[in-house]
Amino acid sequence: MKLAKADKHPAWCPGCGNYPILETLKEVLDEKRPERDNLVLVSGIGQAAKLPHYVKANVFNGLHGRALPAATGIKLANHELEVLITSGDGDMYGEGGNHFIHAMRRNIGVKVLVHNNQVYGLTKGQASPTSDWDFVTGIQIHGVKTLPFNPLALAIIEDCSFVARSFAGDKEHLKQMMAAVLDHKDGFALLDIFQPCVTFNHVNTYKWYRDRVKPLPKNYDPFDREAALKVALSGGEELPIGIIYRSKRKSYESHAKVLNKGPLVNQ
Amino acid sequence: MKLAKADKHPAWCPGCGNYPILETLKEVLDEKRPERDNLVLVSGIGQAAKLPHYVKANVFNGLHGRALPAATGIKLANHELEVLITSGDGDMYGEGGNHFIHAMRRNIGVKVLVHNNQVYGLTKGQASPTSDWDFVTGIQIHGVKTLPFNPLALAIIEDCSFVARSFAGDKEHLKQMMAAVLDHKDGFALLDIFQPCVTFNHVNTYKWYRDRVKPLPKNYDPFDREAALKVALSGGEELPIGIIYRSKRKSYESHAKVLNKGPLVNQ
Amino acid sequence: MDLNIRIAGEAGQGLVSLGDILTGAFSSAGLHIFTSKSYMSRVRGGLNWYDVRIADSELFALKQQADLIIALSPEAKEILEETLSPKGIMLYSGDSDDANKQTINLDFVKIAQEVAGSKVMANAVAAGAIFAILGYETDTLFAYLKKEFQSKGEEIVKKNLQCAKKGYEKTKAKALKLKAPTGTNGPAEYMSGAAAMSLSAAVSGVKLVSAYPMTPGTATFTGLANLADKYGIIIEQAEDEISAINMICGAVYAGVPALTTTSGGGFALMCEGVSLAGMMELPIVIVIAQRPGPATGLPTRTAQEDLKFAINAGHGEFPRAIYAPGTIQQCYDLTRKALETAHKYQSPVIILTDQYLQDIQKNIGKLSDEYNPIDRHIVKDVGIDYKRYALDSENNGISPRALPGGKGLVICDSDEHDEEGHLTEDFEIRIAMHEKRMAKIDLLKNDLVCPDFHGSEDAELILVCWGSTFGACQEAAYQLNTKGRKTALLHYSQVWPLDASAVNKLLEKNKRIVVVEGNYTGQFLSLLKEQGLNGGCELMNRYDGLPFTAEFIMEELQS
Amino acid sequence: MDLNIRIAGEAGQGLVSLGDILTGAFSSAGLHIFTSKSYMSRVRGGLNWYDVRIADSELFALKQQADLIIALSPEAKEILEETLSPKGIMLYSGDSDDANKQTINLDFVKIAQEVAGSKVMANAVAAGAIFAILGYETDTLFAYLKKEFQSKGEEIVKKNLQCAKKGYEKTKAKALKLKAPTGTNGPAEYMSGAAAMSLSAAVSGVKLVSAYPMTPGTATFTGLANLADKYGIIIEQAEDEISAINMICGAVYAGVPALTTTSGGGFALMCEGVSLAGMMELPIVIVIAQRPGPATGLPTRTAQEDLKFAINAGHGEFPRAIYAPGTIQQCYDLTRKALETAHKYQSPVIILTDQYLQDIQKNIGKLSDEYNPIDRHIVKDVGIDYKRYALDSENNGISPRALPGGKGLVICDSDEHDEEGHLTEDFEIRIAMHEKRMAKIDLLKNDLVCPDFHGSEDAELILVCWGSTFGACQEAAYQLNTKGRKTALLHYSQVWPLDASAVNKLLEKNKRIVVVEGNYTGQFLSLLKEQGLNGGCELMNRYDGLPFTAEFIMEELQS
Ligand SMILES: Cc1ncc(C[n+]2csc(CCOP(=O)(O)OP(=O)(O)O)c2C)c(N)n1
Ligand SMILES: Cc1ncc(C[n+]2csc(CCOP(=O)(O)OP(=O)(O)O)c2C)c(N)n1
Ligand code: SF4
Ligand code: SF4
Ligand SMILES: [Mg+2]
Ligand SMILES: [Mg+2]
Repeated sequence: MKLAKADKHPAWCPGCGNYPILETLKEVLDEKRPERDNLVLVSGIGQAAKLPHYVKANVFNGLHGRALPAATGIKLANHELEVLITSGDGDMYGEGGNHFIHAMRRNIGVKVLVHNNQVYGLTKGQASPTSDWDFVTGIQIHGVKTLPFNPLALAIIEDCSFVARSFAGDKEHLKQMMAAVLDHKDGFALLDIFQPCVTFNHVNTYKWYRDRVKPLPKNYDPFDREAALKVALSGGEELPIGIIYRSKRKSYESHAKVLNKGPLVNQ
Repeated sequence: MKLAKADKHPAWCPGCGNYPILETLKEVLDEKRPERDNLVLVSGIGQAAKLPHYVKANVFNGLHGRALPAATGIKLANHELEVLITSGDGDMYGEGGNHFIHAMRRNIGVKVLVHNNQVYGLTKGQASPTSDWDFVTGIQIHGVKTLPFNPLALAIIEDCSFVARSFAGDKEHLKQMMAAVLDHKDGFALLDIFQPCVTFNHVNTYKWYRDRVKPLPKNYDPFDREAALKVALSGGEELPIGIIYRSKRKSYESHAKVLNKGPLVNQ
Repeated sequence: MDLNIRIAGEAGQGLVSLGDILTGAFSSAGLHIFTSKSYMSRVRGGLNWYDVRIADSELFALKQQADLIIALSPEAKEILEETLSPKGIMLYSGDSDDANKQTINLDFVKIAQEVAGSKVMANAVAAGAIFAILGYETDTLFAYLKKEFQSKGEEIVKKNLQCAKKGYEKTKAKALKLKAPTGTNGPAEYMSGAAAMSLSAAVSGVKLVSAYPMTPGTATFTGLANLADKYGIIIEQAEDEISAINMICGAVYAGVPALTTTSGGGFALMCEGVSLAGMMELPIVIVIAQRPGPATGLPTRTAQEDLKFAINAGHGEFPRAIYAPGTIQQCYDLTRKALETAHKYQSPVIILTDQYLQDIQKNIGKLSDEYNPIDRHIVKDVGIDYKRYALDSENNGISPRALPGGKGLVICDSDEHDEEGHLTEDFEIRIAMHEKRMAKIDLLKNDLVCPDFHGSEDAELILVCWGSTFGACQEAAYQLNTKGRKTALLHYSQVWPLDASAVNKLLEKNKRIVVVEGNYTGQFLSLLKEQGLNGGCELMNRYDGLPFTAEFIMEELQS
Repeated sequence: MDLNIRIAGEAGQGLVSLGDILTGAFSSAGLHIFTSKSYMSRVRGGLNWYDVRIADSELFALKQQADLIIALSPEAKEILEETLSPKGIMLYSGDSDDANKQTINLDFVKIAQEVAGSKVMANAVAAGAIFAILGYETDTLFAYLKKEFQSKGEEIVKKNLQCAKKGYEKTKAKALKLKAPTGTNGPAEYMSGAAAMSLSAAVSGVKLVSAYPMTPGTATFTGLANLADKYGIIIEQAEDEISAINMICGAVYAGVPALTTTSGGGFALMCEGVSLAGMMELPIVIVIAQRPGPATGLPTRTAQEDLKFAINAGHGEFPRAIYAPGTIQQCYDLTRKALETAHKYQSPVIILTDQYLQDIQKNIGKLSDEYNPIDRHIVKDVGIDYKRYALDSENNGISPRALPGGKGLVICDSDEHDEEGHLTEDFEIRIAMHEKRMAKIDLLKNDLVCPDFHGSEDAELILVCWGSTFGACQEAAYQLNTKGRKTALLHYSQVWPLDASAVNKLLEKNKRIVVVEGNYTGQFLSLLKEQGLNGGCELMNRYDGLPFTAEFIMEELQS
């Protein structure tokens, strides 16, 4: 039996926050990276992790939770490649949590977009590390009783070189953020994107986010770590979006003497 | 051939910072926990992780990096047991990093002592996640080029219920901290202990630590998260020790309805 | 007689609800039912189907062909047409101008909208239509709908009934009908493999389940979550599979029966933990629901590819038992057995299931839901001289297991250890401890679930199978016998330790033996060889991700 | 003739330096040397030993008994006394009032203190003493010490020579002497298994090594770190083993040969990554240095327990090749072969070594250190129509591999995928892709490293072994032949895929076959059975953590 016909459409629900993310990324790439030879999209497994298949680029769609180490290997092997990760909150902060900690310690020059829908989409609706307190699912029948993970705060205390947040429901803002990610030169860049899951998350909806997200003030200085931490730790009724933190750390690759001679793959 | 004879002595180098940690722990336990029936020492693998074998207690000496999940299982199975982990910086923050993140999100009621010698002792001297920048080893031949991991800052942003630091070279202080850990009632407690490794770490020596550690001021309020973060992120020439942060979160166990009826193991 | 109904469409079109209505209505009418699910790895779109097979006698497997296809999308119609039996009917939820006489067009959604002002009740329309095609009266359907929607209020019940009625009437008017079986003695209670396993674990006294979601293992995890309040179980979603297995290791050390559920990729991350349980002699149970690999593979399909991996997983050597249920009943029975074996022998135990077996449902009658915890084989009130790994135990050499919390300290180590449990590097103790552990292999061998032989002694052809392929083989054997070809079946529901003697006895009698399994390399066959197979067997295998069916087996036998 | 010197004491007492001095001095004197290390899992204390065996002809293995034991601690003396050969000498660094005539007391530390005012030079004293007992002149020792300490300055050299001289003179005065072999044609260059493997990987063009420290795999990791600057290698210490294997998967995707080193427990965490490499067809190489399990087991000892685990590791089915070198030379040759095979067949490849083989040293002459990278089998300058998983490749069905960075996009997926590399759930593509991957099993079978037969055709007894047991078996066979018992050896250095035909041919000739391996269950023997062994073989195994020796094999054969 041939299933190929049923196989070709993007595998997301109508209305899913992944669509605007995909569209915006395509727009930004068309503007900033018309040539795709050196672009590699890396992902793990999940709804977000399917994105690379819908973009014209080199693709490494690896294991659940393991996008970062694979991307690190790619970047070290050929640092002339631009390595962009698309990942879910479970993929990056759950299964992949240890790599998240340590890739930022390295400040390896990869760029990470996390489609943060605060739920496990592909496996049909279990809590994710970013799920809200008391969020009820088929597994968390009495609601989540763990504190949501705060990826931004962790990135800031690790002095990550670029830390931003955006919202799939605000394409304009999202586009700015993605452009900034692509413009970021040296080291690790994290963009966490609120992404409504219309099927399994009926708490954190488009409206819920829209009511809460708030762009950072114009005069906000992302190089101020203390201020950034305050922003990242603020929560509840106001969720700041924008470039929350930047540092001037040099990338991991730039410390590796061997790479002075050019990409490893050509040596 | 019988090796049993050569097998019995504690397996640490003379002068190792693990000795004062062991002695102090024994003292504190003798004072506060003369009965050991309900005490379980849990560890992974490493020099620090051998400690449970030298204390009179129940022991679960499991896999490298996996003390936390095992301890969580034990605590959930029988929350009347007091579960105390002894671990190394590699064990807890390297191999075990993901569990470290998520156990604190749970605020599971286990107590963790990390013997932080900023090096992999048992495997003979590779860098650990807390090794200093430029620390040279047989693997890191040009020195470490990753930022040291900051366990305290992570614990604080995760709102961990007890976060403290001490130094193996200051037995008095260490004893106070250990006593506070044992007195801590509800939820996760982290005590990170600077532990000189006289064999593989010739940078962070007793003297090096002694020159830098500085007890927190008397009027320091550990319930102030912002202040605590500042303390945790301060580094360089001054390393504050003491109870850096406390929160009033309730333990994970206390949210589990099933446990209202008493320990699971008796149900 | 039997009849296969296939409901097909995109994920999110509600085909599972429709299938559930049919399953419920048919089984409450005393029909024998057997259902299975086929779905893609996506939440919306694609092409999924739900087979509800009905008969007047017991059913064992799904069928490749369908007698009635309810197509909810154009692709469902187009792609699945080839699976329609020659005289089958296509009921299409749309307005195709298909000239095919075998097709009925009926826009369920439109009708529901008209009748009840709501799209959601399209399922009731469809159910009515199906009842009409099958020539059934509406009473059982109506009764079922009433019962199901009762809690939602009078109004909803009424509207559903109206929709069903409309579907029924509109379809009855058409000429196309199918001869359908009539209900006899089929029990009303039906259950899926995953649900049977969950129920068994709960009544057997599992108290902690720690897992990380992974299809198709999640079905068991969710099943247990549903039972958590009733039976007092802690359901813990771990941050990763490594955490899950180490958590259950901790939990069983502290005394509660505990298990984890996963699939191949998650199990791959658990290997070190399995080895830990082997060394510490911890009674953990791992459910692996197989799907086709390698890597992410086909995440929602079925396979039997992880057998040798499960047997050899974990570094170093240590005993383990592996069960592979073949029926819903065995899912229930062997889950208990797995927990018992783990506790009796202080060993890790694995249950191998797969997507197919997790999802199939059959009305097998009521499985006991009475709490009846297994014997944990624990020694109580030990003194201060307690030794966790005593070497001179009279209990078959198995050291008495006490729990922490009493006078006797319980010391467990992942290193080689002495009788007390403390780390040792002594060679002689190593030998004694290793031999003590490995001696359990023989104990396990003496406690095997023997393979079941189904059929007559004088059969010439024997299908040898393991795990979930049982049903398809059983049906194939039945059909072959009907055609006069004497066929029997040997089904292994314990696959490790493995005893080849049952097969050898058949070989001695010059039977033709065909090993049927869902992998490329013939893993079970190679294990039989390793275990001393004394003759040649053929291999029939499948690795496209779909389950075996009787039709597939018959065709393969012919070719 | 040969002689075994055992230096024993606590970790931290400097016995490795002393062993290194002897190894260097003896091999520069043209003696054949063979050294091995035995140590506990601790940084200080305990009981470690370092054997330096010397002979006038080639050596293949270590010996159980020692002719000269240098005991640096009372426990070393007491525990190892039983391993002293009947006429052997115990040189004890202390003041035992042991009446045993075979013992010489000499306090190296005290003498060093007296002569040079420093404890560190105790080793030079001991070396001098040893030279005296063996009846050697001091010139080679002095020459070696000069060369070694040159860089530390005149003063240090002088003091070392004084110490050595003192040790020599004090001991020469005593009556106890040993007859020692004299140097002939032994090459001066010696190397350990781990170092040979590292050098081979470096010259073969490995460009990225990512690993997490784990004994005894770390020796290779460290060896490669030592070569990193010379050959341009990135050495990455990963946060865990999962990261390590996924990093090398990424690196080989981007085009650089990459490997990881680990031991069983670390490998257990890599299983999912191995499966990924199988699915994506990535040429990764994994070095597993075995040690006794399960779990943490005996972390610094040796074993061959992970064979079947390595063969079956990873969920789903995919081909792999596994090499198991038996000698230092094979460590060098097969590391290159492993990288070549991985790249030729786009498959994961495993090298199985163990603590014993990692640590032994032998003077085998100079291994080439010339950079000579393997063929990566890469296609260049592909166009925009490039398909990573093209099905119709003329290259044995292996799809052409291009690298990202050019016009042709390189798309790899852990899900089942189509020719381009995109995720698919289509059954027919699944079958085609799976068959394409699995077809490589046959290609690998046609490219096997055949087992080596050592000995004469008319031997009656054949020892069959794999990996590091080669040396002990070789020596046992030699000794048996000397005693008139015709013995030969069949050594497998590739263990997967496995071809049993070489053994079968021997069985046909009615040879007595004994499979010798370092595990409890006889894993290699069971693999031979699985692969169609046509007769009975005996199993000789060992699982106490110590390596095989000729003495052990002879004894076992007798019993
Ligand atoms: C090792 C492993 N464990 C579990 C899974 C099953 N799995 C696939 S995606 C997923 C979580 C998806 O959640 P998230 O990363 O948040 O992505 P989303 O689908 O929400 O975009 C899980 C648990 C897997 N593929 N591999
Ligand atoms: C899975 C696994 N990987 C690696 C190891 C090897 N190993 C044992 S201890 C250790 C690190 C020890 O460092 P740390 O945790 O800092 O403890 P220390 O010895 O410094 O006290 C490692 C890598 C192991 N036992 N298991
Ligand atoms: S399940 Fe949620 S995240 Fe996945 S496609 Fe649907 S809406 Fe999007
Ligand atoms: S190696 Fe370091 S940590 Fe280990 S025992 Fe010695 S001094 Fe202590
Ligand atoms: Mg998500
Ligand atoms: Mg350490």
